[in-house]
Amino acid sequence: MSEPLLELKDIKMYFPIKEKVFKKPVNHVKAVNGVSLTVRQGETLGIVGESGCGKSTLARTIVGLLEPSSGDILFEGKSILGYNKKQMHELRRDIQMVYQDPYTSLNPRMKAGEIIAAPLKAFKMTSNLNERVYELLDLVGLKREDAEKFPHQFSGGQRQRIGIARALALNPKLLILDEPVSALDVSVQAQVINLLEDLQEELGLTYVFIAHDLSVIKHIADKVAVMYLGKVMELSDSDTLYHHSKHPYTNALLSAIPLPDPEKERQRQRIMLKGELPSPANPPTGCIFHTRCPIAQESCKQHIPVLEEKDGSNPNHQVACFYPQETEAIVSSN
Amino acid sequence: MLKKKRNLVALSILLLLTIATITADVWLPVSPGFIDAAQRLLPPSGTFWFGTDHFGRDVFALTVVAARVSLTVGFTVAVLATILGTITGLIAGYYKKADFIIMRVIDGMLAFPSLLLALALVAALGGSVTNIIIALTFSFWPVMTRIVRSAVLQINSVQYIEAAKTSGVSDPVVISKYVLPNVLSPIIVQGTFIFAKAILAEAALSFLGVGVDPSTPTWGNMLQESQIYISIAPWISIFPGLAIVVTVLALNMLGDGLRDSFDPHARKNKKRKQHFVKTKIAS
Amino acid sequence: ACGNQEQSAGGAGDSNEPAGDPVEGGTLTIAYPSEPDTLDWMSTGATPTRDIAWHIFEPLLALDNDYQVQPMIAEDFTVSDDETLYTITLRDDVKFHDGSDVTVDDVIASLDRWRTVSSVGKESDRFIESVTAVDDKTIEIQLTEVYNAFLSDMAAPKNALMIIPEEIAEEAGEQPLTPEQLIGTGPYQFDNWSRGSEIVLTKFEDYAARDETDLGGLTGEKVAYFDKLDFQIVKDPQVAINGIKTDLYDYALSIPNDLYDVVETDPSIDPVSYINGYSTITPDKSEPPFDDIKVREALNLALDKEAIAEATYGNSDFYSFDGALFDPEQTKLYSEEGTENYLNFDPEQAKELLAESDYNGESLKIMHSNDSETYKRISQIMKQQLEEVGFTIEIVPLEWATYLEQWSDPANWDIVVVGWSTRFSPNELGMLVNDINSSGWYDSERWRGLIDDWAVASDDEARLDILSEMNETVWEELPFIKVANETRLDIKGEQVQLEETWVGPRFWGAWKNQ
Amino acid sequence: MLEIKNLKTYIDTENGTVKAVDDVSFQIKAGETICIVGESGSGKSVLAHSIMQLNPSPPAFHPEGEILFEGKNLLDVSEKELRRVRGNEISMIFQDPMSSLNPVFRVGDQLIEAIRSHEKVSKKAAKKRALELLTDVGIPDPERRLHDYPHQFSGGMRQRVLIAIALAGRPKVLIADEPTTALDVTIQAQILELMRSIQKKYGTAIILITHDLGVVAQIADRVLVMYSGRIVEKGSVSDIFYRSTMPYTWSLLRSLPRIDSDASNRLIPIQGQPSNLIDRPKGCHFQPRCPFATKACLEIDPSLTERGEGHWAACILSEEEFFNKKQEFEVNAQKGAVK
Amino acid sequence: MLQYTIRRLLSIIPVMLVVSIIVFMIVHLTPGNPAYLILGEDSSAEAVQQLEEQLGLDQPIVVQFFDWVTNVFKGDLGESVYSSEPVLSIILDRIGPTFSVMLISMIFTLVIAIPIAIFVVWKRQTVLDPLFISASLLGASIPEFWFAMLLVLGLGVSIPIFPVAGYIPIAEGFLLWLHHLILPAFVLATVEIGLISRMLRDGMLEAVNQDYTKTARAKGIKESVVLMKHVFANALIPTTTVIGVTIAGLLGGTVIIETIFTIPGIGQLLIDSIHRRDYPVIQGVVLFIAVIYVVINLLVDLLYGLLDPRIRYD
Ligand SMILES: Nc1ncnc2c1ncn2[C@@H]1O[C@H](COP(=O)(O)OP(=O)(O)OP(=O)(O)O)[C@@H](O)[C@H]1O
Ligand SMILES: Nc1ncnc2c1ncn2[C@@H]1O[C@H](COP(=O)(O)OP(=O)(O)OP(=O)(O)O)[C@@H](O)[C@H]1O
Ligand SMILES: [Mg+2]
Ligand SMILES: [Mg+2]
Repeated sequence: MSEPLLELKDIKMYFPIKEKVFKKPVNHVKAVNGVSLTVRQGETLGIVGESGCGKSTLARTIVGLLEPSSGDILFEGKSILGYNKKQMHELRRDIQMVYQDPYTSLNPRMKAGEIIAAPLKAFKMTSNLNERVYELLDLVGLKREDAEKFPHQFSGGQRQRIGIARALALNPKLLILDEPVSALDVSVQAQVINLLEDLQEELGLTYVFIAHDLSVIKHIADKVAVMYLGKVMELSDSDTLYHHSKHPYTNALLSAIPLPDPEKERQRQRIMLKGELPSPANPPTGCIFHTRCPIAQESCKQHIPVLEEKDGSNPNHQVACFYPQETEAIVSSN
Repeated sequence: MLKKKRNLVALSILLLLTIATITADVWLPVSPGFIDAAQRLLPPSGTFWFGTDHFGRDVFALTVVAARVSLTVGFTVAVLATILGTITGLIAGYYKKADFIIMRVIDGMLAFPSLLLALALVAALGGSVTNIIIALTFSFWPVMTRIVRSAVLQINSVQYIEAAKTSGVSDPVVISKYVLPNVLSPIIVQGTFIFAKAILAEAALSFLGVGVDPSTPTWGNMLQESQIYISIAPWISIFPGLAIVVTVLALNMLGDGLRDSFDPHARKNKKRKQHFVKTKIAS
Repeated sequence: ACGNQEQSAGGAGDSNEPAGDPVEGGTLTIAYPSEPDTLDWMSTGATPTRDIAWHIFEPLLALDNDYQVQPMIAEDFTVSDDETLYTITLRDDVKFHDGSDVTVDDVIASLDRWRTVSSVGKESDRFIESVTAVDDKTIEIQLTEVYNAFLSDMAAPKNALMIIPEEIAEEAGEQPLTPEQLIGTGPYQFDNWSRGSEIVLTKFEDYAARDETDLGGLTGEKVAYFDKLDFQIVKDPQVAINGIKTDLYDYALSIPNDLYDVVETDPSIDPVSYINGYSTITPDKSEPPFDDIKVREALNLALDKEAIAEATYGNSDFYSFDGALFDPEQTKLYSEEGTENYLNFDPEQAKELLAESDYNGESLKIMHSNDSETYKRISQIMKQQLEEVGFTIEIVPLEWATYLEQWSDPANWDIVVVGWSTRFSPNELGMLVNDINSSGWYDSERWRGLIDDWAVASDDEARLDILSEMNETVWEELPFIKVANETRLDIKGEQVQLEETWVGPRFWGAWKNQ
Repeated sequence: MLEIKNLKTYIDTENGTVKAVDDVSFQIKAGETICIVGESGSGKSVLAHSIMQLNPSPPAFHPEGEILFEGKNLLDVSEKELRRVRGNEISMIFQDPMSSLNPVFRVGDQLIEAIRSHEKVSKKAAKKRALELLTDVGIPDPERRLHDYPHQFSGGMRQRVLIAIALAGRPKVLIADEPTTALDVTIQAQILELMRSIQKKYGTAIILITHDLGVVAQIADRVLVMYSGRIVEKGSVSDIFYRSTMPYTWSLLRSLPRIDSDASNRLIPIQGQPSNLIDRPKGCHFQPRCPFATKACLEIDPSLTERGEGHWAACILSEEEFFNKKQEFEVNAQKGAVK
Repeated sequence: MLQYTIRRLLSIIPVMLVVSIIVFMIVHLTPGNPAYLILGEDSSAEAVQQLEEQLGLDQPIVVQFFDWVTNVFKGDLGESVYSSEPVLSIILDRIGPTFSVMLISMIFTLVIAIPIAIFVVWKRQTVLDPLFISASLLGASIPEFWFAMLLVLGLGVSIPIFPVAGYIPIAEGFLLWLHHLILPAFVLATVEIGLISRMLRDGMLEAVNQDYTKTARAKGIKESVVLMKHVFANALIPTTTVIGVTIAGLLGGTVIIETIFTIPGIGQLLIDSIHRRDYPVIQGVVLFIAVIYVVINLLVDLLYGLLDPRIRYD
């Protein structure tokens, strides 16, 4: 097993709820509330979870756009939080991010070539700049002429490729992908996923891949973390998770995935979650999921379950639940 | 197409005016300031297209020459206020820490009647074009700051700015290459607006007796001096008045055009953008 | 109209004889173009102060319609044979607006204040030895030497010797009177002053009029027909005209002459005109180039006063060319002699003179206060004319407050354009009288000698000689250059009946027909 | 109940006329659910808007076609009549729940407005009905929620409010344009469940537009596949999923990552660029991207032909040819390995 | 909300301080001196000096500034150099007319601008729209004193419907008051009508394409109601901002109108005091304007909360 590249240690990210400068925060949005994860060299960590559960926040924390309220981030064994401006700048070579929205993440007034060249210029790697840009375009399957086009002249999938080329420009070790395909139409989505897989193979990249779509995650991730309200509920390698998920939330998620197959789909049993997603400003006491959990007990309201392995057989499968239970695998092994 | 034609018309008007006023000394038959009491208050005629004023000066020549100061004031004020306002606005919008201080100063400036400044400067240093420009710049600058700042705040959290930051692009570059080009549209619109307002403000200052030295013709002081003749010799005020109106209209048209032409794909982009952004409008 | 000079606005005077029987009551609303700083007629010579204040205050002596000194608060006055002792008796029944009677103490206190705060009073002060109350109706003023201008000084309508209660005179000292201190003896009393908006005077019911009929000018019988005089501050002449047309105002002052045609053709408006002094061009004589009389001569020769006047005043009914120091109407002060240089206009000679001088085309500053359209215009035309003979000119229009400050330093200017309102004695000739520091730095033995002569001149004839000499001095030494006599244009609604006098806006004896 | 005949919706733009909907026909019966799928920009939303006459016009116009609702052509009826139909007979849920509620008005007021725009009822009665509707769509504590503003609602709740608004007039047809795209799967499931129960209760016909083939599989009776402003295939849900005879539909299905199969196969995207609705390719519009394209495809613009009971496809290939090509392609794909 | 308001009000202090320093500097560094002005051209140097002492102008400027600031904190703005009236009462006397003109002109502006904007948005695809834009620009590009003159000549003199000048306090009769304010208010309004109707139009055009507007239409509501209710309500935020800035701007910017219509307002007061170098009054007026400005902006911000429930301050 390869070395851990990125380690998150009990990351918390609280946003004070305040409107104006003078105000003392009354409360906090606990967007990320104690997340510990490890990503190894060359693997893909998938993160899934409900909208607003803190996935993007976590990603932004990793790339240094946000300073976590507490916790530590180790990259190649070194804590990066105390980094000064210069060290941070150096770190950016190694950690890059690809954004969800292929349109808004590209400056509409810069040509594709300029966009891709920007990080190179920022690191003064300007020798052979053009060559490098062409090489990158080539790598993501775009043509040289494309360097002269503006973002709006590309299709969604192509734009996302530009974003990926930009992220790859500095030869990063780690790529954070925040819902890189959610905005794309299924056929385009397929293009991008293929590209990412090829690149990982060729360049040995490490991915943190955030998505709503569990099918996509299943397809691309080696390891999956399921988040709910700022916490990781279940963490496991991908196969195990899709076949032997234990957390009631994961179970509900999996059961809610509509399958593109009318016959199977119409026979399925779903776990319907009751209630609404609680506010991250006032998360429920005890197990944060108890308000919607179909199997919640009285004790779940008082005690907070920790993320730990429940099944001796698989040390890579951790669950934060007092009553883990495996549901019928939705993925028939055929 | 129609729009393009409009821009062309606006541009030609302004160019024509600029060229006419710059070269006025060459082609005007008489020196525009030439006082000839015998020709006082003549109505428009073949010789004097716009009539003559109380000094017997040719109103046409004066109107043309007056464009010099008026356009200079308008242009300089617009450029200065735009540059200063853009710089302060960018800084305030981009750096949260600087925001409070800059905005309090700007609020103070905004709350400060520009008239007082103009009066003070003119009182202290005389009604020179420079002083008028300084006073007007001070009064238009904070407005520009506010506008730029609000545009920057809106764009700050847009992903391509974050993307640039995470790519290691330095702040000055982010500000100049990512933020600025994307807030240019309100800047251009406001800039042309300032140009127009400055021309009017110069006129207003002249009206209050603190404008440019009366021996230098400007549209403003022409209007001011002519106001008592409004009922007996309306032409003295109508023509500079019209000149202001036409210039301002042309400028605004040009400003709109400039904004559109700056981003030739504005319409298309906008649609696409909306399409993708929609799902992200959170509460 | 009474004694209007011939040049006065053609025909305007004829229509302005009061018509019909006086009507009592009502309010007269006056559009006044600028707000006075104070209504203390003694401490300032400013026209706005004067125009309003003389309805409230009265001087001991005053000028009548023929510019003759007549008693006002005084019952009568006599001058001793050696011409140094002045005895003045007071009228019995004169009351202040606060109800108290006017006593000798009030008069002496007012005189004392006048001697310290009034520019004219200060001039007289040099000659006053003592002021004593002989009895409660009589005072005696002993002069140190013969000073023949003393009576006209006391009667001067500028920085006037107005009579105020003793306490107020002492309390105010050198400071201008505050609104509460505006207690006079005039036919109207101060009621209220909304700054920036209006000054309201009301009829003083206990007013003790003199017995004789109205003598014109500022003395004689005064009758207040109106209950109220409302001086509204209306800065814009166009507004004033519109206001008269629509009956918003009854009377408006200082209408631009160019609008005379508008006024004349409108039956609802009557023009009123009277002399208003003249504008002057004053070089700074303490420094080059104008310390050189040749350059000053060149200046005078370069100026085409007729062209200046035409472009400045427009309608030729409103100006007249006259180089004298006083107005032709002021018969006892008027002499044409010695003004031959006045209309000399010879650019060629000016050029020659300039060439002979040390002036080398350096830029000269014409300074003027920007609140006057007249100065503005004169400066501009002057610039054109001067540049034609080889001067280089820069015009510096300044706001009044700044102007006042700049004015006292010769470094700030080379020429100022400034107007002189009608003066009533050589002692009032502003910058020619006071110390050389405030005269455009006119330092002339000859002129000072003439002022001294004036003080002791024994009779009218001698005075006229001195005046001719003064004219000559002024036109030879060129301390300043007069442009032309100005006539001021006021307008009134047709229903307003008043008598035109040289004084200008004087609203006792005026009434409004229904 | 609703029949669309040869509908064309064109939109004038500076760059030319966008043929957003180009000769589309279909019909829907009471109680039926039709899903419309197709790539982004293929005209699905414009079609939906056309039915409601909500496309801004100009620039949109209908050079041809009929929208027959209960015998009346909605393209011809008066503005007033149209308003009666809107919301009352046919109602619509828009693509985005987050922005489809007016942020400055209370949820209750927006709902009551919808009720009162069709029924002359008192405010009180309307409020009562609003409460019922909110209860119907499963919003807890509706009494209190009436007074909230949209931003105080979660995405799922907003979507349900929109459904409540759409149901206020007890419409006969409900058009839902990607109602769940912005929601995560658990909430999506709740919403679909709700729509189904309403359909059962009122016999509403539902037109659902979605990208998510899983949703289609779950809910649709019949499916319309759109490409480049046209319907390229329509049929029952199993026709489309199992017996598709249109290369576009087939490619679309193939490009999905399947959660229900374990093979981490490489995904198979559709090659080429999405079609341009202004300047469309010659012949079959899909031809430049079609793996089975032949010379003939360049010439012929195929129209819908019947492939089975209610199953229509627009392709020159016959069912058999298509099947062969498919086989051949898969074999090639396997052979040619990864490229 | 209350807390927020208090906090915002407290933020007046830094703004005030900035304004105070600027105004004090400007006022005292400007040449000219009230003592000189009061005593006139012929005054003696001693008298001037004495008066300066009396007015405290002989002190170093820093001392003067601190004296003044201390007094301001005590609520004392000083007295006019000329009339010795307390500055505050002078300002309060003058604020009535200015507020009246502002109020009426704001009413004009809104009453005219809003229907115009709605109408233009309604007819957005027709020539009316570009026509309107040109007209609104025209309104904003006419020099106001010129326009005022023309209006007065037309509607005051030729067809005497309105008084040509003057101000009557509302206490002397509402109709009289109103009658005198119509022309000046209208002149002020023309400029603002152009600006505000255009802002509103832009905001509405933005809102008109939003999904919630479609939702409203899909309910079967009349287009006019859709525009006037749903679209309009959503265009109010930027418009309110502009109105706020405009009102604040009007305070210092009515001078010309006040001059032409002889309205004894704050603008006149300011310009007169500047000409007279009445330092305490100038400082007082500027400070007063600044306070009003901050308060108006606060009100605008609070109004945001009402106009858009998503904006909350607590
Ligand atoms: N800058 C911020 N200030 C305050 N709250 C924030 C901020 N950024 C995020 N949040 C809140 O933190 C929570 C988590 O947000 P985040 O964007 O990480 O969610 P997410 O899991 O990425 O959701 P989605 O799937 O919708 O992208 C949300 O409640 C969000 O409102
Ligand atoms: N008002 C308009 N002006 C110009 N073009 C338009 C307009 N509205 C839609 N279009 C174009 O019409 C085409 C169809 O758009 P439509 O919104 O129906 O796509 P869609 O199938 O709903 O896509 P998505 O799945 O992304 O929602 C697109 O190319 C779009 O750009
Ligand atoms: Mg996210
Ligand atoms: Mg759509």
